[in-house]
Parts: sequence; C-alpha cells; structure tokens
Amino acid sequence: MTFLSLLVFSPLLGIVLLMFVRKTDAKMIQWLGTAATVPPLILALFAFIQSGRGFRLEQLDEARDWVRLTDLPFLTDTAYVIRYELGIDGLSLVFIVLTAVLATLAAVASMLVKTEKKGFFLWLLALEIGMLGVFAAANFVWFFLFLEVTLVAMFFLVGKWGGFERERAAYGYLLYNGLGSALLLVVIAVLIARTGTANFALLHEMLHNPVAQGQWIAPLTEEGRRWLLGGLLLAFAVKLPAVPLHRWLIRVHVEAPPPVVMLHAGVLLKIAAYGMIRFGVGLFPDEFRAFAGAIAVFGVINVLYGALLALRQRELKHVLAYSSVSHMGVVLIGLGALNEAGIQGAVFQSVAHGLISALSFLLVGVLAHRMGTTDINRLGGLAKAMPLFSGYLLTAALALLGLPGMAGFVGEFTSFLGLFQTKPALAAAGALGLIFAAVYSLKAILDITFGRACDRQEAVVGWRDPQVSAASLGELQGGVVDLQAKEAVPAFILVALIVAVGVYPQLLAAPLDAVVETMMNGLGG
Amino acid sequence: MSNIYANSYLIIFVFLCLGVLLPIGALTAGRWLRPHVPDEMKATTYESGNNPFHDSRVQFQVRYYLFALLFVIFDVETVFLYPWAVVYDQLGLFALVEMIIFIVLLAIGLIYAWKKKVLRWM
Amino acid sequence: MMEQWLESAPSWSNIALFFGLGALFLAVVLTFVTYAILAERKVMGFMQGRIGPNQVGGRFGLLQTVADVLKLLLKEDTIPKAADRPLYVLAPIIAFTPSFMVLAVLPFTDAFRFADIGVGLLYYIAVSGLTTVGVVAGGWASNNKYALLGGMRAAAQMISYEIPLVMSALGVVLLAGSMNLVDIVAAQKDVWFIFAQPLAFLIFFIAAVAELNRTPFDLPEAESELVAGFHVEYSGFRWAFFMLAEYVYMFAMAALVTILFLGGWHPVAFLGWIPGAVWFALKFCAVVFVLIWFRATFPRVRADQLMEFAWKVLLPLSLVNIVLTAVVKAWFF
Amino acid sequence: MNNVWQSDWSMMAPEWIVLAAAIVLLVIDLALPSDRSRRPLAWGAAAAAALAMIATAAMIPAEPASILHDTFRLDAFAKAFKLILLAGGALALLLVAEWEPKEGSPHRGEFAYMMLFALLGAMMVASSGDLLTLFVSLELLSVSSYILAGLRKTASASNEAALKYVINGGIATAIMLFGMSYVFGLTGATNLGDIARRLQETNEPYMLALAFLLLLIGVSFKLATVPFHMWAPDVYEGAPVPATAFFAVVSKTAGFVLLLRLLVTMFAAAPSEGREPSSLLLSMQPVITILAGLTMIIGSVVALRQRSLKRLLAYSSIAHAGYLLAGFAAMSWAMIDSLWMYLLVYTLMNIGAFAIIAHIVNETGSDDLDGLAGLYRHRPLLAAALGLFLLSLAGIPGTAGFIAKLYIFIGLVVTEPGHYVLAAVMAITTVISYVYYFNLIVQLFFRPTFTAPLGRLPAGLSTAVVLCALGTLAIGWAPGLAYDVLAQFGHFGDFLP
Amino acid sequence: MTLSAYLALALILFCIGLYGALTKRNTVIVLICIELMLNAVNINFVAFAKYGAHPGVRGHVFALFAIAVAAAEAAVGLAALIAFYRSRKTVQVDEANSLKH
Repeated sequence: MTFLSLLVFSPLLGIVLLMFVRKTDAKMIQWLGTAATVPPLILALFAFIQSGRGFRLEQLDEARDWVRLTDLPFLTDTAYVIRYELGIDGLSLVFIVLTAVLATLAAVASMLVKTEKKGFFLWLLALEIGMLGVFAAANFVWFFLFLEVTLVAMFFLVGKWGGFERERAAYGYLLYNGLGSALLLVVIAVLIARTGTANFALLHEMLHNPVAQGQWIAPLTEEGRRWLLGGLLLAFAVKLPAVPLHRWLIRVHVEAPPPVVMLHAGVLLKIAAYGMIRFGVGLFPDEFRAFAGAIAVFGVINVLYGALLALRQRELKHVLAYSSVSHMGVVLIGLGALNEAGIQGAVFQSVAHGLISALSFLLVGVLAHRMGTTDINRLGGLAKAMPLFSGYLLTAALALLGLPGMAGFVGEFTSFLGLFQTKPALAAAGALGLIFAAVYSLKAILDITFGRACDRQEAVVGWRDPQVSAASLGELQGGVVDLQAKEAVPAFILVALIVAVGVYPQLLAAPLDAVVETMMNGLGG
Repeated sequence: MSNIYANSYLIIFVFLCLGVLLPIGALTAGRWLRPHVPDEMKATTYESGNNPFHDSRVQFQVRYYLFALLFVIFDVETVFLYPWAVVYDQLGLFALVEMIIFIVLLAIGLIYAWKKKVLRWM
Repeated sequence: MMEQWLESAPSWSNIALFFGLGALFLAVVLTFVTYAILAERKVMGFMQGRIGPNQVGGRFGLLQTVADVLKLLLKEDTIPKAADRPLYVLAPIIAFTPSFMVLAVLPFTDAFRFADIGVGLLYYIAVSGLTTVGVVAGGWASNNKYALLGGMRAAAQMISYEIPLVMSALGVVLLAGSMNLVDIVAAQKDVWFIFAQPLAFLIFFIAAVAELNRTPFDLPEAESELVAGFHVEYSGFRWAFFMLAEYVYMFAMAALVTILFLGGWHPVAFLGWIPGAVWFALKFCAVVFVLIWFRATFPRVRADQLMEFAWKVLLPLSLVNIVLTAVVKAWFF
Repeated sequence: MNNVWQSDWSMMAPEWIVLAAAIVLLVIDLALPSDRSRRPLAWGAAAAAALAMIATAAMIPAEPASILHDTFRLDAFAKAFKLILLAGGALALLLVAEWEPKEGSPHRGEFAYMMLFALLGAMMVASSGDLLTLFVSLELLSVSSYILAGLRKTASASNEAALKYVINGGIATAIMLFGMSYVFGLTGATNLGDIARRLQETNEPYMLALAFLLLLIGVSFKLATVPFHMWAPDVYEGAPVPATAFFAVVSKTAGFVLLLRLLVTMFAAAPSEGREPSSLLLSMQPVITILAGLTMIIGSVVALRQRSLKRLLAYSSIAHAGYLLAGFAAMSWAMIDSLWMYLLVYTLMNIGAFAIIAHIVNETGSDDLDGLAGLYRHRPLLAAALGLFLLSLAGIPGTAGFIAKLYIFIGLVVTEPGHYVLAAVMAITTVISYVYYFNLIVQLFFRPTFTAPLGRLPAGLSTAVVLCALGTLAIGWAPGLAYDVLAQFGHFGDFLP
Repeated sequence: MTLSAYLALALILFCIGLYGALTKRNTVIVLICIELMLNAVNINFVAFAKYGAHPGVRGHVFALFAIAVAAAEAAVGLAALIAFYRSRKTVQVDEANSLKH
C-alpha cells in the first residue's frame, strides 16, 4: 500500500513539472503551482472521509527497508534497523488535512508574490512535502528528516521572498529552530542507541517494558527517560514557541510573505504541538506527569504575555504575531491539563488557530499589498473603502477572540475546561488572557475598519503601493480595490471551515477520540 | 673482541688528541718565535691591491644550495646501500632485485634533476 | 704485535702506549709530507725540464722543505680586522685534525696498523668529510671575496665528488663483504680489486684527486683566478696547516687506494719473498707519483665542467657499476 | 628468503598500480616537450587511482592476510579505508587536471604524480602492520604533501604555506618518532601485534603514558586538531586548491587511519597507571574527549569570521576533525564503523565543494566568498550543487552528512555512561556551523551578483562535482547503499592483530 | 645504568630541539632544531637496541630509516625555504604572515 507515500510526495510531481516552465511565465507557474497542491488535498480529504466511515487507518501503514546501521553479532536482528515507515492515526490525519487545505490556499494566495515565482513555488511545494511528511512519519528518523526539510524550505522562503529584514528573520528562524532540532536529534540518537529502533510503536513498547537488544547496549534508566522527555519538550518549546523563546516567531511573522506566514502560523507551529502530544504524552506518559505542571504554567505565561504585548502593538502584523504566541499558550495549557479534555482541546486549538491565523494573515497580506503598510496608526476607515475586506477582517477578529460558534471557542473552551479540572487556579489566571484577546483583536481591527487614521499626512505617505495613485484619503477610499474574487475565495473557504469546526466540533473529535483514548490509557486514567 | 673494539676507539681518540695538539703546539711555539709588528695595512682585507669595497659576505648563487640538497639526498641513500652490500652474500636474489629497484629509483631522481637543469652549473 | 695490544684490556697504560705510537706515526707522516713536497717539486721540475730545488741541503735540496717550514714558523701571523676572529683561528685546526684522524684506521701491513674497526671505510669517508667544514669556515671567516668563493667552490666540489667516491667504493665492499679495511685487503689475496673493479677504480681515483683539490681539480685554490682560494688571508703556520692537511690527505688517500684496489701488502704473484711492507710502500709510492704526474700534465678544468662531470658522468657510472657488480656476483659467485 | 618470493604479491595490487602509474607518469613528464599540455597526465593519474580502487574493491571478500613478515596487512580495515583514500585521491586528481592558476600550470605533471606518491603513502599507512612501515609511509605522505603545498613556485603564499607545513609537519614527525622510540624501548619490537602483546606485561607505566601522549600529540598535529591546528588554515589557504582538497580529505583520512592503527592497536590492551579502567587507552579517554570538544568549538567558532573560502573550509575541516575525534573518543563498538562512514561522506562533500571553489578561483583568481554572490543567477545548477554540499557539510537531513553525523551521535550515547556532554557540544557546534554554511548559501542564492558570470565547468571538475553530488544525495536518501558496503567489512573484527 | 644515561641525553637534546623549533625566528635554525629532535630519536633507538630490555638489530634499522627520512625532510624544508626566500627576501618565520591568522 503506497497511499501515504503518494500523499506525501505527490507535490514532487509539481516540482518536476515546474522545472520545465520558463521563469518568466508567471501565470503558468501560479496555475501549475496551485494545481500541484491539489492531489495531496484530495487524498487527504479522501482518507478523512473514509476514516469517518470507519475505515481503519492502520491499513495505510507502510514500511520499506531503508538502512541497517550495523549487524554486529551480539545484537538482535531487529536492532538498529531503520526503515522507511509511514503511518497515520486520527491525530496525524487531522493535521494532514489541515496542512493540505492550508497549502492549497497558500498556493492560491501566492499571487501576492510577484518576484521569482518559480523558485518560490518550488520551495513552497518542498515545504508542503516536509509538513505532510512530518505528520505522516511513523519513525523518528523520518520525522526529523521531514522536519529539517521544512527548516531549509522556510529559510529560503523567508530569506529570499521576505520583507526588508528578511535575511535577519531567516537567520533567527534557522538558529532557533536549528537549536531545537539539534536537541531533538540528540534525544533521537539516545532513543535509537538505547532501544535499537526508531519506530514509534516499537519505541512505545521498548520504553515501557525494555527488552535488551543485545549486550553492550545499556537500557534506559528511569532518570534517563525523564531527561529525554525534558529535552524533547524543550526542543518543541522552541518551535512552539514558548516564552521566552519566541523572538524569532515575531520576526518571521512580520517579514515573511503572506502565503508563507499562512503556512508557518497555520501548520509549522502546530508541529510542535503535534510533537509534544505524540512523543511527550505518547511515549513518556509516566514521566510526562512530572512536567505537566510546568507546562501548564508556561502555557499561562504564554497566554498572558502574548496577549499583553499584543495589546500594546500598533502594527497589525505584530498584533497577530503576539496573538499567535498567546494562542499557542492555550495549546500548552491543554497539554498541561493532561486529561482527555485538555489534550483534545490542545488539538482543537491547534487546528483552530491554524485556520484563523491563516485567514488573518491572508487578509493582512492583501492589506499590505493594497496599502503598502499595516501600521494601525496610518490606516482607518477601510470599512467604506473596502467593505468586503473589512467584513472578513472582522470575522477573523471575532474568531480570534474565540467567539462561540467559531473554531477558536471550541479549542480554548475545551483546553481551559481541562485545566479547570486539574489546576483551577492556573486556569483562572489564564482565562484573563481571553479577555485581553477580545480587547486587542477588536481594538486593532476596529481601528482599521471604522476608526480614523491618526494623521492624514502620515497616512498619505504610508501608501507605498504603486497601484494606488492616491494622494489623499478621500481619493483613496474611492480608488482602493476591494477584495477580489480570487482573494475572496480562499478567505471564504477558511471562514467556512472555521465556522464548521466551531458549530460541529465532532468533525474533528471523531477521528481524535480513539487516539486520545489510547493516550489516556497510557496515562493510566 | 670487545677489547679490540674498545681499544680501537681509544686509538681514534688518541689520534684526535694528537691532531688537535699538533697545531696548537705549533702555533703557540710560533707565537714565541715569530715577530709581531701589526699595522693598518697588514690588517686590511686583501683584494689584489685595490681597496676592499663593501661587505664580502656576498649572497651565494642558489645553485650551491641545489647541489647541497642533491648531496644530502644521494649521500644519505648510501645509508641503505652499505649495509646491503656488506651482508649481500646472505641475502640472495631477492635483495638484488630489491636493491636494483632502489637504484633505479635513485637514477630516476638523478634524471629528474638532470632534466630540470639542476645539474647545470653555469 | 699490534694484535695483543689491541686485545689487552683497555687501561691507562694502553692510552700511554697508543699515544707514544701515535706520536711516532705523526712524525713519520710529517717526514713524508716534507719529502713528498720536495719530491713533487723535483718530479715536476724534471717533467718541465727544470732542476727544481737544488740549493738548501746538498744538490738535491734535501732540506729545502725543512727550510720552508722553518720560514713559515718565523713568519709574522696577521689576522685581517674584518675577519671573524675565533672562526679564523679555528679553521686550520678543523681542517687538519680529521686528516690525521683518518690515518688511524689504515692498515699498512698485517702487523703495522692501528685501530681495527668494523666500519673502517665508512669511518674514513665520514671523518674526511669534516675537512670541508674547516675549508668553508676558513673561507668564510677571512671575510674576503676570493676566499669566500674559494671556500664555496671547495665545498661544492668536495660534496659533489664525495658521492661518486662513496658509490664506487661500494663495489669493493660488495666483493669483500665487509667495510673493515683489513678484511678488504684480505679479500684481495688472489685478485686485486683493480682488476675485479676497473670501473670502480677509475671513478674512485678521479674522485680522490678531486677530493684532494689537486690538479686538474684544484679550483678552490686556483692561483690564477682566485689568487689562492680559501686561504688567501692566511699566512705563516695557519696557512701551513691547510697545506699540511692537503698533503696528509694525499698520504691517506694514496694509502686508501692501495688498500682498496691494489691489494694492500699482498705481493705480486711469485714475489712472495719480498715483505709486505715493501710491497705496500711500492704501490703507495706509485700512486703518489701518479698524483704528481697528473699535476704536471693536466690543465685545470672549468668550474662547470668540474661539477657536471661529477654528476652527469661519474655518478651514473658508479650506479651502473654497483648494479653490474651485484649482478655478476649473484651469478658467478 | 624464499617465503618472500612465495608471498602473495597480488595483495599489494592497488599499491603496485599507484606506484607504477606514478613512476610512468614521472618519466613521461620528463620526456614530454615542455610546451605540451600536462592535462592528460592528471587524467591518467586519476584513472590509475580509480583502477586501484577497483582492485581494492575486488579484494574485499578475501580473507585477512599479511605478507613481508606481517609488515603489510590486508585486513578489512585496510581495504575499507583504502577505498576512501583512493576515492578521495582520484577525485582530487580530477581537480588537478583542471588546475589553472593565473601564472599558468607548468607543474601539473609534478602535481599529478606527487599526489599519487602521497596517495601511496596514505594507502601504506592504512595497511601497515609494523611501526617502521607505518612511519616510512606516513613520511612518504607528508613529504609529498609539503611539495604539493609549494607547487606554485612563483606565488609567495604557496611558498609560505609549504614552509609552514614543513616546519609543523617536521616537528610533529619528530614528536611522534620520539614516542615510537619509547614504545620500541619498552617492547623491543616494531611489529604492532608484538608491541601490543608485550606492552601488556610492561611495568613502566610512566614511560608508557609518556609514549602515548607523545604519539597522540604527533597524530593530532597531523589531524590538525586543537591545540595543534594553527598551521592548517594557513597551509590550506596558501596551497593550490587541488592540494588543499587533497589535504582536507586524503591527509585527514590518513591521519585518522594512523590514529586507529597506532593508538588503538598498541594501547587498547596496555595496562594503565592506577586501578580502573585497566586499559591505558580508556584511561586516556578524558584527554581525547577534551581535545575533541575544543576542536569542535574552536573550529566552528573561528570559521565564523573567515572571508576566504579556502580558509573557511579549513576551519570547517577542523570542526569536522573534531566530530570524528568525538566518534573516536566515544570508543564504543561503533567507533571504526562510524568513522569510516563519516570519512566517506566527508570525502564526497568536501571534494565536491572544493571542485566548485577551484572553478571559481580559476576564473576569478580570488577565493573571497563574494565570488559566490549571485552564482545562482547565471549558473543555477552549479549553485544548486554547491548548496547541496554545504547542506551536507552542515549535516542537514536528506544529505549524506546527516546520516554520518547521526551514526556518530549514536556511537556517543550508546554506552553507559554516555558522552552526553560531547554530544551536546557536537549538537551546538553543528548549529553554529549553520551560520557560516548558510551564509555561503545566502551569497549563492539571495545576493545580487557583482562579478562577471563564470564560464562553464570544465570536464574534470564537472565529473568530480557530479560524482560527489550523486554520492551525497544517494547516501542521504538511501544510506543502505553505504551501510551494505560497510557490512562487508564485518565490523573490522580482524582489526587487532 | 648506561641506558638511562643515553635516554637522559636524548631527552635533553629533544627538549632543546623542541624549544628551539617553537621559539626561534630564523627558519634555518628551526630546521636545524628539528634535525636535533630527530637525532635525539636516533640516540634513543640505538640505545634501546643495544642496552634495552630486548636488545636487537631492529632499533638500528629504525634509526637508519629515521636518518634517511630526516634527510628527505631537511631537503624539502630547505627547498621550501629557498623558494620562500626568493619570493620574500627573508628567512624569518614571523615574517611569514601574509596569510592572515
């Protein structure tokens, strides 16, 4: 069965085809690049629907021989065999669908990118392969491999197509995540070395009732496992990011081109959440308990810190960036709760924030494209100039602040619910964040849509976009093009999804239940 | 046997002493006998009549060094040849072949120097 | 008689004894030098249709050289102020001492010999090499252009000819299977190596002449171009010691040639009743005579001819000689 | 002496090939009129190296054996590392074929066969079972390398490089030899096996330790590991690019071969001062660990501020030597395997990078990293290849560099107590190295170009680049290829004589 | 006890050589110091071969090879020095700094 390989590597087709397209043929490239993201989407949705119909995802597992590091006589035959293994369960499936959807939308949104589209799409597709692979991998080595593919792809996407400070942003991203990856690599190395395998399922076995893979391999001690988990969590905390390791996130959000930020905020940050759930809770349930409290605390810190700083920003991108920090805090809170609700909440929140941030950054991209600035001070009264756009923006804001009936609400609600059951005090503290969230999102968005630009001159100077020949606000409101169809379509899809998840959480809960169930059993209660 | 060994080197040592003593003795003897009336002209460097001009520690032609290098190489290679020659009888044919290879390599080295015009003096 | 002395346990008395003998031998050598110089002048005189020294000490000028030596002894000794004084003083000694040291290993007859070491030949070559240092030091120390040039030439020439010398001697070692000079002589009981190793002999002899800085290879002290080469600045006894060194080497080299190629003290086939010492003396004198003869007859070679001859003719030939000898020995012995 | 005749000379086939090729080329070079191009000679040399490689590969199944009174061993270890050495040598010779310094390349002939002689030395190091042959072959390698470094006679940088190399190398040799003399004194043997056996009942712990340290210092001079690394950057920068590539790859490999042959064989079982651990090698483990850590840190940190590509790669090679040394310091059962794997990968990616740098230097005459700026614009494939090699050097997954590094990591932590500190240092220095590798990538892909577009890649270089790129990718995505070869060697069970 | 005497001598020679090689500015002196170290090694070998725990001829052989190799190194070193002198007109090591450190 090669379904998953197909799913993961189908963008390669697009890459190969793109190679043969002329650099200059922007239309063709845009079209082809977008088309290339469709196959994985179809396959993902197919799998999603099938699993909804009770199809057992285990049947999709794949395994091929890849490498056997050593066949020393004193080792068992299975020791140090690393295979090419893909396999998904409900948890991965959810994220895969999210990735596929956002990738397609990002590809559509790439029309905002004007320069060197060919290279851009090549890397975008590479990034998609990486992201899909990360979620589809059933083996640590391949997980890491795909993870690093995303790292390199992001480095190029940010560094080449980003804003003014793109290279700085790219380096920040590279170094922070590089450190995270390096730490992860050490952990992986220890796991492989001591258990002789990299496969998740096998590892699960080995860690709980270790079988010696042969002499001269020291089995892991209790303490050793705790250290491993610590390293794992730290590695993912960098990628999440958890305060105080979040600086790079801000810069990337500000500098990277809109489609990239959509994917970054939408998917890449979630890899950390995925990793924490899958490896943290999945592989080290007992040890995880020891860390749960700390995680919850960090979560609350993230929420409050992000929210507070978001309040003070006068630059839309910064607001959203800090709101990302804040929302990822919610994920941590869910994990920290360490009960069914909590974990489910964490996943919900990840997906929800993925969709919401994608939507908001799409809109910000459009805004920046139209106005040449996203400085709240310089913008105002867009409601008249761009009614449709403003409408979407408001929707995004409402989703952001977690309005009931929207995805955000489900995620935050369940997470906090989980935490209230275990650590009410913390939960209460964290809940403040939600109020802040309401304030900053509404404040920012309303300023832009209905508020008045603080001073006209600035505003006038602010419009960088050559398409806008406006010299004054008045003219501008007539002159600015509102959201066009090709931009509205992805926005609409996102809104639809947000609402769908919001009103019918079961959509996500169904595939998750089984996974969370097993994890709860692993946690013993 | 070891006596012969020791004595032989003793003799060599004696010869060394003699070889040093003779000049020293002779020169000291000379000091008593010979006259000693130094003056400027005597102490100047001899340059066939004309006054010595600038320092005579002239920089040698590089070829001197080249020959010195060649000498070092070829002279040291004999380090292998002599022991071989002494015990040649016991070694037999293999040693012959080995040493012929060795000498051929030496010859190649010589030819190399020749071709590269190292052996050209002027 | 030397054997039992050699075999007796080393002691102070031995040292004293050897010292006495050494001194005696030194006297012999000095006398040889004295008369070798005279002989050289006489022979060259005859060859050039002159009479040569005939005033001091009878009509054969027998005391001529003695007188010269005395003159040198009484001559004022000057040291140029530009010179590097300590080195300048040391150089003649460095040049002379090895020349006498090499004599220690030469066996003149089976009875009359001094040290008996396994690596006699190697010892000779190694020690004689030291003289070069003295020569160069002298040339450098006297801080005179001619002297320096002479010194450098001497060095270049000596090192260049040392290689053919060594390589050709290798043929002899191959045949004798030993580097001990006594054994080498013993190995020539039946056939002298000059017949077994004609090529080696030629090379060796030429190289030897060059090592001795004698015509036609006397560039280092070429009067006509370098005034007097490395010892321009030397006078009196210091100069004398350079000269002395050269003639002692002449003595040593002649003896060595005799030992290596002319069968040492072995008699010519049926004339066994003549003592070995006489035979040795005869061969020795013959070699010395030939050396003098060369000086009288050959013109001086050019510097480039000198060097290139060593490297391009003698060295390849000696390599060929080694291979030939080895092969021949492998097949026929 | 009969056994000498009967001994199986075919075992030395690779050596014979290389030696014969070198001599023949030398003679041809002398015979050839001076106006004729020497390029074919370099090609011939490369071909010879490749041929020797095939010969070695053909011998892999053969049983371990030794000839010439066990001075020449042909065990799995020798075969395995000879393969790497020959691969590196052949590729470096391809660079020689396209070596075009601005003053012209009159000495390409020498370059070719000198490199072959050096290669021969390295091979002999790999398969020598005797202190004497080890030393002589090492010197053959070193002395030829000195000459290689100084081959640009008219370029003062090259002369300086040669001079520094000779001086440092000479000191290293002397120190190592001094250590060897003590080892000989303790055992009276020069055969590594005998030494190992006799060292076990030696009762001179201090002299033994002294000998070990002297040898270690000597070896680390050759390896250019901290604190004996100062010569490497200068030599690498001054030497002609192909020579630099050769030093960075073949000499380094030979250095590690030496490390294993010398220290492991002799001291693995030697008693140590004090009670535990009983083996001198193990008791010296902390020293080696510290050396490794320092080497990694200094190598990668100093590389940050380099402008010259050669110099940068020099420091990066120091850092890599640190990684390798870490793999050695772990002294796990994966030691030799992981070192082999890493050296193989290291050879491929380094020669690839050097090939492209050689092209840039040939064209622009400088090796400043501005020369890379905007290479992507007019030579996208070239830029892509260089990018690949850089990623591999940085150890990014999907390239061979990652696989090798992962194995080293595993080796570091597989034992208990694991070398977690060393692993952490290695991880961090790897991230530091990202900075300068990706800085080059930024130059390649992001920056606008200032220089005139480069010409096409000449045949030799493109061959080298393609081979290296294929290897890097193949091992990166299908490491099984390399590990199956490695499995052939049975984990060097016959390493200890 | 003769052995230890030789060893001490060798050690002293070696240290002198090392010191000189690491501190002296004049390249010729440095090369000579290296030769000094190598000769110390030879003394060691020969001493061990004659008075060592396991006397034998191997030490002499090793010494011979050491001598030969030392000569080769010296030759190459001098050649490098000459080339360097030609291009830089100095023999001082510390003036060999065109390659930045």
